[in-house]
Amino acid sequence: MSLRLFELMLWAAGYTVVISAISIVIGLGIGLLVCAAKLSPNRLLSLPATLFISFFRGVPLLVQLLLIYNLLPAVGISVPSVVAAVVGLSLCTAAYQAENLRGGFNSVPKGLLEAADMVGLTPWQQLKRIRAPIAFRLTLPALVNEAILILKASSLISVVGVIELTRMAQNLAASTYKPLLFYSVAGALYLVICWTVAGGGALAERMARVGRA
Amino acid sequence: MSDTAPLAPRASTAETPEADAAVLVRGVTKRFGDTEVLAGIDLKVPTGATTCLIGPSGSGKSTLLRCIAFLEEATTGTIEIHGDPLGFAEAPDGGRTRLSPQSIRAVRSRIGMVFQQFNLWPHMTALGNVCEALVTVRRMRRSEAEEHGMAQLSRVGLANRAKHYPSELSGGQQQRVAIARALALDPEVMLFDEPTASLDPELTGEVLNVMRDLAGSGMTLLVVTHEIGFAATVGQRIAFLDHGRLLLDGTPREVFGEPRHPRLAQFLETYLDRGAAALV
Amino acid sequence: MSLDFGLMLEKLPEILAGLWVTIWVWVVATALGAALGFLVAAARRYGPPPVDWLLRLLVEILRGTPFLVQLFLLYFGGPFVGLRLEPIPAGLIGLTVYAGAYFSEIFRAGFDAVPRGHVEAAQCVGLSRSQILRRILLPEMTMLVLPQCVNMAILLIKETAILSIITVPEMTMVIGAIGSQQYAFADAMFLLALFYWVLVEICGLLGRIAEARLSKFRFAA
Amino acid sequence: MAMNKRFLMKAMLGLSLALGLPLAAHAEDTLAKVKSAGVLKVGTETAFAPFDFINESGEHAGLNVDMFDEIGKELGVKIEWVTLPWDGVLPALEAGKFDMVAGPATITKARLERYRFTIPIAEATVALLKQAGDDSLSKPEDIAGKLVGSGKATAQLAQLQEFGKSLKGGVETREYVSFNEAYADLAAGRIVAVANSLPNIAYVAQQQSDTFAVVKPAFGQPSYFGFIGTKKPEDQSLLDAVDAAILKMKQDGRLGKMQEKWFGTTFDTPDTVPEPKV
Repeated sequence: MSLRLFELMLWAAGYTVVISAISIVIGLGIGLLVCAAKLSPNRLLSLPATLFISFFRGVPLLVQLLLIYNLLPAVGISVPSVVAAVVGLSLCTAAYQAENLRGGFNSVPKGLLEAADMVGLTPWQQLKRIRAPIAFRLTLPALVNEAILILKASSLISVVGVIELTRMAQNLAASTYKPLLFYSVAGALYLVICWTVAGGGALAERMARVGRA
Repeated sequence: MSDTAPLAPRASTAETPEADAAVLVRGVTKRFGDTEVLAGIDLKVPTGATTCLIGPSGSGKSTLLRCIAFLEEATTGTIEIHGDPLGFAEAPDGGRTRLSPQSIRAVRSRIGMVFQQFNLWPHMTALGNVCEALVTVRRMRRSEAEEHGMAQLSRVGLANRAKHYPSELSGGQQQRVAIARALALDPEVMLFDEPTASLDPELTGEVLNVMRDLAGSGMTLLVVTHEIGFAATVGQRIAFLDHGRLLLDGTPREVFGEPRHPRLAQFLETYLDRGAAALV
Repeated sequence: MSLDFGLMLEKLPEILAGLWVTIWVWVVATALGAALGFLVAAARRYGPPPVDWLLRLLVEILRGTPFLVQLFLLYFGGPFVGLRLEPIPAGLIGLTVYAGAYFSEIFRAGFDAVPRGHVEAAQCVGLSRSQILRRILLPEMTMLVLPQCVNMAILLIKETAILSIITVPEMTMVIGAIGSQQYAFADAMFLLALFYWVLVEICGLLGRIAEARLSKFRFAA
Repeated sequence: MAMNKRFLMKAMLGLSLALGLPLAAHAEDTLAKVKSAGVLKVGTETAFAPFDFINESGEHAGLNVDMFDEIGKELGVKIEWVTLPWDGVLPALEAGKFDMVAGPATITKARLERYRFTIPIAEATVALLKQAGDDSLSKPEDIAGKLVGSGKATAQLAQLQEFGKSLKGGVETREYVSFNEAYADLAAGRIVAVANSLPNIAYVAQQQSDTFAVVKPAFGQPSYFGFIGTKKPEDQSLLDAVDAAILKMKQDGRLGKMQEKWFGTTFDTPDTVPEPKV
């Protein structure tokens, strides 16, 4: 493989990382909102949240991406390829992150909140000072896992016209007739990325634990 | 430590001939890394009697019991069950040789073990827990095993709970099922590792009663316990462990009677209901 | 956009054939993947350290790369090293191995989650290693990890859509092709979304029923 | 189903209103829009050598790239490429993701009902590509009862299936996301032939003469390739302008030179969209 082609693969890997990272962050934001809606006692909020989670976890990303790319314009929302990809990945990961967050919030021991109640913290203070930090620590491993899943799921966004790592490998495999080489290189690059994220996640977990007894 | 180390066991163990020992512990030490948990234990558990192993937390009494059951491997020393070595045999050169897994299983199946955490298998009913080894190890027919199992459950007063899953039983009931499970294999020795320590106080009675019945029937029991009252009234021998050493070994009267060993007195003061020893 | 599912109804036999391929490939890959995962987890637990390291490396590679890339490598790269698989076998093997890696991690955590005392109790009544594995660890673990296994099965339903890329005639392939022939793109996408959604919800429902059934085996407090 | 459909429509309507977006896009003239933006967006698939492909240095190359460079010069705009899998290109055109499609696509009756084609740029008659040295395949009819690959959602696939019906024992087809995968599978021996247009397979056979060979003659009806646009009224001015540009290139010899460069031959194509035979 010439240096030029390897550069192209690296560039595409960078694209994969950037798009995934943006999607994870946006997805976390949406996930928080959906989680809040789902935990709400108001059914007008919790029901749509349940439907949202069910739909985006129940339909393959491939199909979601095509729906966003090709069918939203029919109602006047036309988005370019990259935006469609980010929206698709964000919504998909938001559904999973909402569930992770809900699990995290629910596993904060009730007694801690009762203790906070007894010393006079307001509900908002309880959320900010007790629930959210603990829930965050509890969901951190799931968040790292989700980041890795999205990095890998981004291999599908070429169906809406984004040339990322997998697509680049596919293109170069076809033009050079060396599928073994290019798919292996793509696999190795994914490994480097995913292992880096996993390692960073482990580090973050250890740092988050410092505050613990 | 230094103030107590020179003291040898006060009561002589020589009064029990070795042939009568259900469990014979010889020179057992146990180290976890740099920590010495057992510092050379020699103990004879007499046949047909109840021996209670007491001592402060971290004194090594549970580790000793687990070494006897071969759940932990002693770093040095040997264990014999009615004269048969468990895990390691003494080699002619004075060292040890490891015995085969088959031999370990065979000797160990002559011991019944009851755990602090019950350790019932959650996917089997009470009867299923009791019958498991009868069917898979003793190769009994299912119907025969169930008949035998029901008899064991009756013995602990739980025949009417045979079809219940562990999660449907109270802690005391679970521990009684665990006792029935151990009894089912007709063990020569029953080991109890703090059997009431994870029970609510009002549930300890039912378990202690079952154990009292077993002791009364002439079975050999070795009980690690914090229930000094039980030890004093049911135990025929008391062994007191402190910092991995066997400080005292004798009858309740010898051990609890005056003058008390200073470490035992301190233990009774610090860890326990001060009135308990008065029961003696 | 006009939705007219009449067009799709005419092609019902083809659609059902695609649905059938999706379902059987999914069921077989999930079952074999779970079995493979169990073997890998057991080998890592009981095998010598080098086996553990090697399997761990393989598992991490499979979990660290997209299924699509693995599938491309197997299907299009395979012939270059003398491995020429037809689409369905390639898809089945690819999906099974991919699933096996994830299942092995689920089971590994499951092994660790079974309290040590339950194994010790079994040792004390004389069960052999293999008896303990079969009679105690496997059933206890299964109920501990059932929710994760259901999640994995759901992920795998969706991964089967990727097999269309190596020409496996499953649901995405068939409905997509009909959509293209009839210029009924929107109908095809909606239909696909609906089919997968229903499949996933059914799988989730079965999982919840199974969990409820097993709830009485839960550990006592 | 009907309820679900209504629900989704309502949901989308709600979403669109919430975002304050107009439901019906304002029908601005596309040519004017393209010229004012200075950019012509062209959708295509990059697995269709020698029209659109990724060359060995990883660049998008081919006849389409050269032609649209010239069309861009004629219109005074830059070209922006959007590349998708082929089965996603036409849906995306309908969804307004780009102004037109390069492709090119075979001009067929069915497609003409739905889309507008530019004037032909090359021949599209379908033939078979086989493994070099495969003596069992000497004429198109030899594929009877065998497994042949083609591209998903392509006119070439439709013609292969049509041809198969005329053969005793029929022909089994396998549909690939792109022709590149089909060629790879032919090389791997999973299929006996690939059905694609003559200019494409002639190029592939010439590039890899050790691996592939063309089965002569072509089995398909004579047909032509053209670029595709929609039939929306606002798009017609743009497609007229592109037609004019192609015609000009044809007359001043630029198109002939490009055909020579990419196919090693020139095609005699009509100056208007002909009545398709397929």
